[in-house]
Amino acid sequence: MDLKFTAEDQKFREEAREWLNANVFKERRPHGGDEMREYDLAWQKCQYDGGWAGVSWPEEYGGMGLGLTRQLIWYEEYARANAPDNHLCFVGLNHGGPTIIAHGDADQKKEHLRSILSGEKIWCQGFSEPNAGSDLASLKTRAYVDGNELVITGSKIWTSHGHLSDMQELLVRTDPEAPKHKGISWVIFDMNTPGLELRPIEIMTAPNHTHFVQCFYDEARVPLKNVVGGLNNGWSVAMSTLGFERGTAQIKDQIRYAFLVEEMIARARERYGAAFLDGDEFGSRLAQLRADMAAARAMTYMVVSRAQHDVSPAMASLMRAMVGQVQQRVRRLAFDIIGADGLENPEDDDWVYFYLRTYATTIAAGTSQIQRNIIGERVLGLPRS
Amino acid sequence: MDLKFTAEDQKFREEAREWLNANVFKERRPHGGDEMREYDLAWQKCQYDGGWAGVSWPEEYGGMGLGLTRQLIWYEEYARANAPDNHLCFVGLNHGGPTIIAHGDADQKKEHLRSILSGEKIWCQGFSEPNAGSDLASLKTRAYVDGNELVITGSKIWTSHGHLSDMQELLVRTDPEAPKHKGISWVIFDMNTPGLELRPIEIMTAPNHTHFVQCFYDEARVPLKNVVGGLNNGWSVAMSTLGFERGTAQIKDQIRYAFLVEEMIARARERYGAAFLDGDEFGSRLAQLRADMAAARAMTYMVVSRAQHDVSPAMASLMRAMVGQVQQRVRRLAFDIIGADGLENPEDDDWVYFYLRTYATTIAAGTSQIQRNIIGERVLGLPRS
Amino acid sequence: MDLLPSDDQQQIVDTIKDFLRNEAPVDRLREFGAIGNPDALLWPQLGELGFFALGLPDDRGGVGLSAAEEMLAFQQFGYHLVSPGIFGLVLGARIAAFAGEDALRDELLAGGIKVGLANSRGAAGAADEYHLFEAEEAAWVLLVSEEGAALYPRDAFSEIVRVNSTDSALVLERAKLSGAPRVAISAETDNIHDRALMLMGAYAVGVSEGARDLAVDYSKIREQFGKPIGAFQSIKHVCADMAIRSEAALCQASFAALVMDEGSPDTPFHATASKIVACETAVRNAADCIQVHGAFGFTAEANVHHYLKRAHVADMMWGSLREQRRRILTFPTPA
Amino acid sequence: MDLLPSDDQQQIVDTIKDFLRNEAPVDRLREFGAIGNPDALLWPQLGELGFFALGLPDDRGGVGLSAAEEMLAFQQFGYHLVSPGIFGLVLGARIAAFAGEDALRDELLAGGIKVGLANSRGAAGAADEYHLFEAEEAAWVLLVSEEGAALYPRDAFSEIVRVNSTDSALVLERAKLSGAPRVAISAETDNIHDRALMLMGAYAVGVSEGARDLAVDYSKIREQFGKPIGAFQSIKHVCADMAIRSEAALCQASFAALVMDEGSPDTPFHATASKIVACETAVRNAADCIQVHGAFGFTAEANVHHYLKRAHVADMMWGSLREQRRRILTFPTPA
Repeated sequence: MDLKFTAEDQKFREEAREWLNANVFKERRPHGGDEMREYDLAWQKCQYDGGWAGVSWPEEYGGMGLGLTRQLIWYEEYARANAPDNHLCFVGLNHGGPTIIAHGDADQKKEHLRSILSGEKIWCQGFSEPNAGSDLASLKTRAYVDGNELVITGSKIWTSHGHLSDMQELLVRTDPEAPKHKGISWVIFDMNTPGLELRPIEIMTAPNHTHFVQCFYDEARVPLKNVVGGLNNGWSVAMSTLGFERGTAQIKDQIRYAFLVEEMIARARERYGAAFLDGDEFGSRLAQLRADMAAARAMTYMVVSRAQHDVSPAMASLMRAMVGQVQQRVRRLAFDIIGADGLENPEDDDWVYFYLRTYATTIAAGTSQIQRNIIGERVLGLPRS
Repeated sequence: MDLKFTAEDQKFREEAREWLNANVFKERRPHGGDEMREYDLAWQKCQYDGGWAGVSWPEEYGGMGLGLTRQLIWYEEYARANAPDNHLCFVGLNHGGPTIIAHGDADQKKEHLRSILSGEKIWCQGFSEPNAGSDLASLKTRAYVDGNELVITGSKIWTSHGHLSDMQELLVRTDPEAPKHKGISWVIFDMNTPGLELRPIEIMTAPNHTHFVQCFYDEARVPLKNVVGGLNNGWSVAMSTLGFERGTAQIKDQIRYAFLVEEMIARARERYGAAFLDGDEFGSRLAQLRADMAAARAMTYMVVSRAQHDVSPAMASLMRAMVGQVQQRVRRLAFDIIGADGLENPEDDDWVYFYLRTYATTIAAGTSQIQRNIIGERVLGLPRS
Repeated sequence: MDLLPSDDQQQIVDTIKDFLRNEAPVDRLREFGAIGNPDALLWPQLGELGFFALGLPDDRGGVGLSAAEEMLAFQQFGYHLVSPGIFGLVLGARIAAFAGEDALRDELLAGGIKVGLANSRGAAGAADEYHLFEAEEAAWVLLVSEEGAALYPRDAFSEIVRVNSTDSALVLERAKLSGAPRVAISAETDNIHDRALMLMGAYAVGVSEGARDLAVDYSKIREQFGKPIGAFQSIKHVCADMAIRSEAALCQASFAALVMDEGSPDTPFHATASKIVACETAVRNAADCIQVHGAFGFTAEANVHHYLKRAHVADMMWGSLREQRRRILTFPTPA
Repeated sequence: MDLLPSDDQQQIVDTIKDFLRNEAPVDRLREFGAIGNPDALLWPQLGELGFFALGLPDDRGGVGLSAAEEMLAFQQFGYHLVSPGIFGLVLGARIAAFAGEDALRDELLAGGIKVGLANSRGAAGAADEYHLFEAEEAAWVLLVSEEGAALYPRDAFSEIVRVNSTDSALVLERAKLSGAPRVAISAETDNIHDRALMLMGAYAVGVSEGARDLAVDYSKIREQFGKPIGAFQSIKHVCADMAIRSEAALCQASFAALVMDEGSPDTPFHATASKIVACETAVRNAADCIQVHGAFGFTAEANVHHYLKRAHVADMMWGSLREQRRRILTFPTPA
C-alpha cells in the first residue's frame, strides 16, 4: 500500500497541469443550442490538437495509449483546472467510441474513432423506447435487411442532445422471431439519414430547455457495414457499453464534486457565519459530505489500484454507486443552503439548474436498481432474482 | 368541523381524570418475569374494579359499551396520567378479545371475555412459524379432529410473553388439502394443555431478557368448541384480528410519544443549553418530530371523526403507518441526544431499552410492507400485486 | 369533535372544486408557464362567488364563516396550483377590514385588483431585501410578519429587478423596501401571521394531494413488463407513503384552523406545525411523483415539475422549514 | 499508488485472520456476553505474534512497519469484535515507547497486562467525568486527547462505579479523574489522537464488514416463499448498500493510514473522515443486518446485536459522529 506516484507519473501530471492552465476555456459554457455544440467541439478539438485527447485510447486513432493511473491523473488535473465538462462529447468518448474499440472492425475503427477525439462528431444514444422503459430488452424498433442495407422503422426516446448530434449508437430488433435478448443489433446511425425525424422534449429545469429528443425512424436506411459486433449480437455489445458508462468517466465527476463541497462550505460560512457550522443541521450534512467525498476519492484510487491487480471489474460498481448517491445529496444540500436564492433560476449560475437536474438522476433510479443487482450478484454472490 | 366535546364527554373526561389520578400505579413496572405479570394483572384488575376497563367493550362482559370518542378521551387521560402500559394484557384486550366479540359464539364470549377485562387471564399470540415468516398463510402447524377434540402438532415462534400467558390465540392447519388460505382454523388454546413445551428466546435489549418464546405442540388436545368462527375459516378470522391490531390501541401510544418528545426537548435544552436548539441538527429533528406529533394527534382525531361518519376503516391505516414511523424516529433521536449515556443500559431508565426495542419494529417492517399494500390497494385503488 | 367538513362546508368545497376544475385545470400552466400566470383573470369571478371573504366576520363585510372554511378553500387553491397572489387578496382584504378601510376591502374582496406578495430573502439578502411574487402589475404588495401585517403600494419598493423564477409560472422580482405601508394592523388587532402560515399549510396540503393523485392516476395507466406500474410494490409503496404524508398534513391543517377559530393560545404552535408538516410533505410528494413518472416526470410535458417548484415557493414563504423548525421549539407545550 | 495490501501485508492479514478465526469466533460473545469479555486471555498470544508492535519503529522496540499494517490489523480486530482493550495495549505501548519507558513498553507489547480506556462522557457528564472501558482489572488506563496521550494508573480515578453496559460484552464504569498521569507524551512528540481515530475507523470498518458478511451469508441460506431471501430485490439491495458503504469506509481507512505514514498535514482531516465514514457505516450496516435477519435478528441468539452495540461504542470513543462532524469542518481543504 502506498500513495506515491512514479517519477514518470509526476512528470505527466506536471505537463498536464501546465497545458491545462494555459489552454482551459475560460468562457462560460452555454446552456444549450448550437453555441453549446460549438463550444464542446472546440474544447474537444483543443485537447486533441494539444495531444491530450483520449488518454487511454489507442494511439493509432489519436489517443495517448496510456494506463488507468495516467487517466486518473489527467482527470484530477482536469478537475483541478476547472476545465469545462463537454457533455455533448460524453456518449462518443465513453460509450460509442469504447464500444467500437472493443467490438468494431478495422474499417469502423478507422472511420469513426478519430472524429470523436478530434472534436468533429457528436454522438448520441438511441436505446430507450416509449414503451420499454426499465425493460430495455423489450425494444421494438424494427430493422430488416434489404440488400446491403438495414431498413429501420420505429421510435427512440430520451435521447440526450439528439438534436445536436451527428451520429447515434442505435439498438434495433433485427430478428423478431428470436428470444428478446437474441434478436437485437447495435448500429452506427448517421443523424442525417433520410427518414429520421426528431421531436424535441422540453425538460423541467427552465422554460424552453430542450435536453432530450424523441427520434422517429421511417424506413431509414443504414449500410449493413455499420452493424458493430455482428448482426443479432447487439445485446451483449450494448451490455459492454453500459459497462463503460460511468466507469472511469466518473472519476472526473467525483473530483469535481469534492471541490463543490468545499465551495459550499465556503458559501455557507459566508452566508450564515462561521459559528453556524457547529452542530448545525447544514453543518452536519456538509461535514458528512466532506468525509464521504474523501472516501469517494479513496474509492477512485482503489478502482485504479484494483485495475492494476486485475481484480474483478464488478468491484468498480461500488465506487460508481457511492459517487452517484453522494452527488444527489450534494445538489440537494446546495439548494437548501442557498435558501430563498433557490427560488431564482438565473442563466449565469448553476446551483438551481443542477438541483433540478438531480431529478433526472432519481429517474435513473432504474440504473441504481440495476447497479445494486450487479453488486448483489457479482460482488456478493447472492442468487439471481 | 369542530374540536368541541359534548358536555357528557367532558363529564366523562373529568371522571376519568379523577379516577386515574387517584388510582394509577405509581410503582415502576418491572421489566420482566412474574413480577411483571402480577403488576399488569393487578393494574388491569384495578381498572376493572373501578369500572373503567373495556371502554368500548360490550357491557354484558364487563365493558362500558361506549363509542370511539369516549375511547379517545380515556386514552388521552390515561396517557396524561402516565398510567402504565400493561403490555401483557395487550393481546387479550386488542386481539383475542375483540376477535371473540366479533366471531365467537355465546359460550365462548361468556367463558373468555370477562376474564380478560378483569385481569385474570393473560393472552398471547401463536401465529408465526419458524419457516413462515412474512408468508403467514403457509403455516404448517397441523391439527386433526379426533372426536370432539383437535389434536395439534407443530411449532410457533416469536410468541411475545408466551411464558407468562394463560391463553393463546392459535392458528393451525385443519385441512392440509385445501388451498393455503382455506384450511386454517383460529383456536383458543390453554397454555396449560399437556403436550405444550416452551423454549424461551432471549432478546438483544439486555442479557437474560426473555421476550419471546417458541412453542412446541406435541399432540396437544383442545376441545373443538374452542374453534372460533368455524373450522377452516381461520384465515378470515385472523385477518380481522390483524385489523384490530394497532387500531384504536395506537391512540394511547401516539399520545404517550407526544409527551416523550416534549420530555426530550426539555432534556436536550438542559444538556446542551437552550441556544443549541437554534438550527442545530438535534434541534431540527426535534422540531420536525414536534410538528409530526401534532399531526399524528390530529390524525387520531380524524380516525375518530371518520368512524362517526362510517367512512372506510381502511383510512385508519394511514394513521397507524404514520404513528409507527414517528415512534421509530423518536426512539432513535432519544438515543442520539443522550450521547455517551447511550452506552449505559440501566435497569431504571428506559431510553436505551426502547431504542434497542425499535429494532423489533424494524423487523415488523413486514407489517409496514403489508400496511402499505393495504393503503395502496384499499385507499388508493391501485391494482393488486 | 369532528375533523370532517360538515355538509355546508362540503358544499363550499364542491363549488370551489367545480369552478377550478373548469377554469383552472393544471394543464393551463403548460401553456402559460413561461410567461407568467393567468390566474389573475379568475379573481373577479372568485370574488363574485365570495371565496375571498369566507373567513371575514359579517360585520366586517365578510361571509362570516370561520378559518375552517378558509382552510378548505386554500386546500383547493393549492390542489390546482392557483397563483399565490390569492393570498394577497384574502389576507389583504382582512387587513383593510380590520383597519377600517372599507372601500379598499370591498375592492379586494371583489377581486378587481391584484396584490403581490413580499417575502424576506432571509439569509440570502440584507434585512430590507425582498422577493416580490406576482407583483408586476399589482397595485398593492402584502407584507406579513410576526409583529403585524400591512399593504404597501408597489412604489414603496425600489430597485425592483425582474429575475428568472424557478417556478416559471410565477413572476418574481427582487426589490428593496424603502417606503411606508399604506394600511397596516398589528398582531394584537388580528394575528394575520398565524393565519398566513395556517393557510399556506392548507395550500401545501393541496399541492401534496395534487402530486399524490397525479402519481396514483399515472401508475394505474402506465404499463411496464405487461402490467400497470401501480401493481409493483416499489411504486405502490411510494404512492402509499404519499398518501400517509398527505393525510398527516391535512389533519394538522384542519386541527390548526379549528384551534385558531377557538382563539386558543396554541394557535401559533399549530399554525407553525401545519406549515412544517405540509411543506415538507409537498416537496417530498412532488419528488416522489417525479420518480413514479420515470423519465417522463423530468420533462416539462408532464405537469409534475410545477408541483415541485410551487412546493418550494410555499416552503420559502414567510419562513422556510429551517426557520419554522427553529420557531416551533420556542412555543410552550400545547394543551 | 496502490491501495491494495502488498503480498507481505496480505500475509500479516492472513495470519491475524487465521488466529482470530480459531481463537476468537464471534460466537464466543454469546457465551461470555453477559459477564465481561474473555479477550484479555488472548493478549499474551497476540503479543508474542508481534501484533501490538506492528507500527512502532524498530529503534523504539517495534516491528518497524507502518500505520498501514496497523490499520489492516485493526480492521481484523473489528471484524472479530475483539475487546477495545486492544487499543489500550497498542497505543499505550506507543506512549511508553515515545516517553522512553522501555520496560513498560515491553510489558505492554508482550500483552502481559491490561490497559483500560477512559473516554469523556461529553455532554452527558462534567469535564472530569469519564467512562472506563475494560478497566476493571487493568493496571493502566489510556486517555487520549487532541493535546496528547497518557497512561494513568487505575487509582488516578475515583468514585468508580460499575454500570450496566449497553454492549454487554464489555465492562463499563463511571469514574472521575482525580489523579495525575504516570506516563504522558504531547501531540508534538507523536500524534496519538490522529492514530487513535484512524485505528478506530479501521476497527469500525471491520465491524461493518462483519455485519455485511453475516447478512450476506444468512440471506444465502434462509428461505422464504420457496427461495433464498437474498434472491429478493429488497434484501439484495440492502446487502448491496452494506457493501457500498463498507467499501467506502475501507478505502478511506486505507487512505488515512497512508497519509499518516507520509506525515502529511492532512492527517487529522483524513483520520477524522475515516472515523466518521466508518462509524456511520458500522451502525447502519448492523441495523441493516438485523433487518435482513427478520425477527431472529432481534434475539440474543443471533450475533447481530453485538455488531450494533460495538458500533455505538466505536462511535462514542474519542468523540462521536456529532463531535467529529463538528471537527472536520475546522480543517483546511486537503490536498
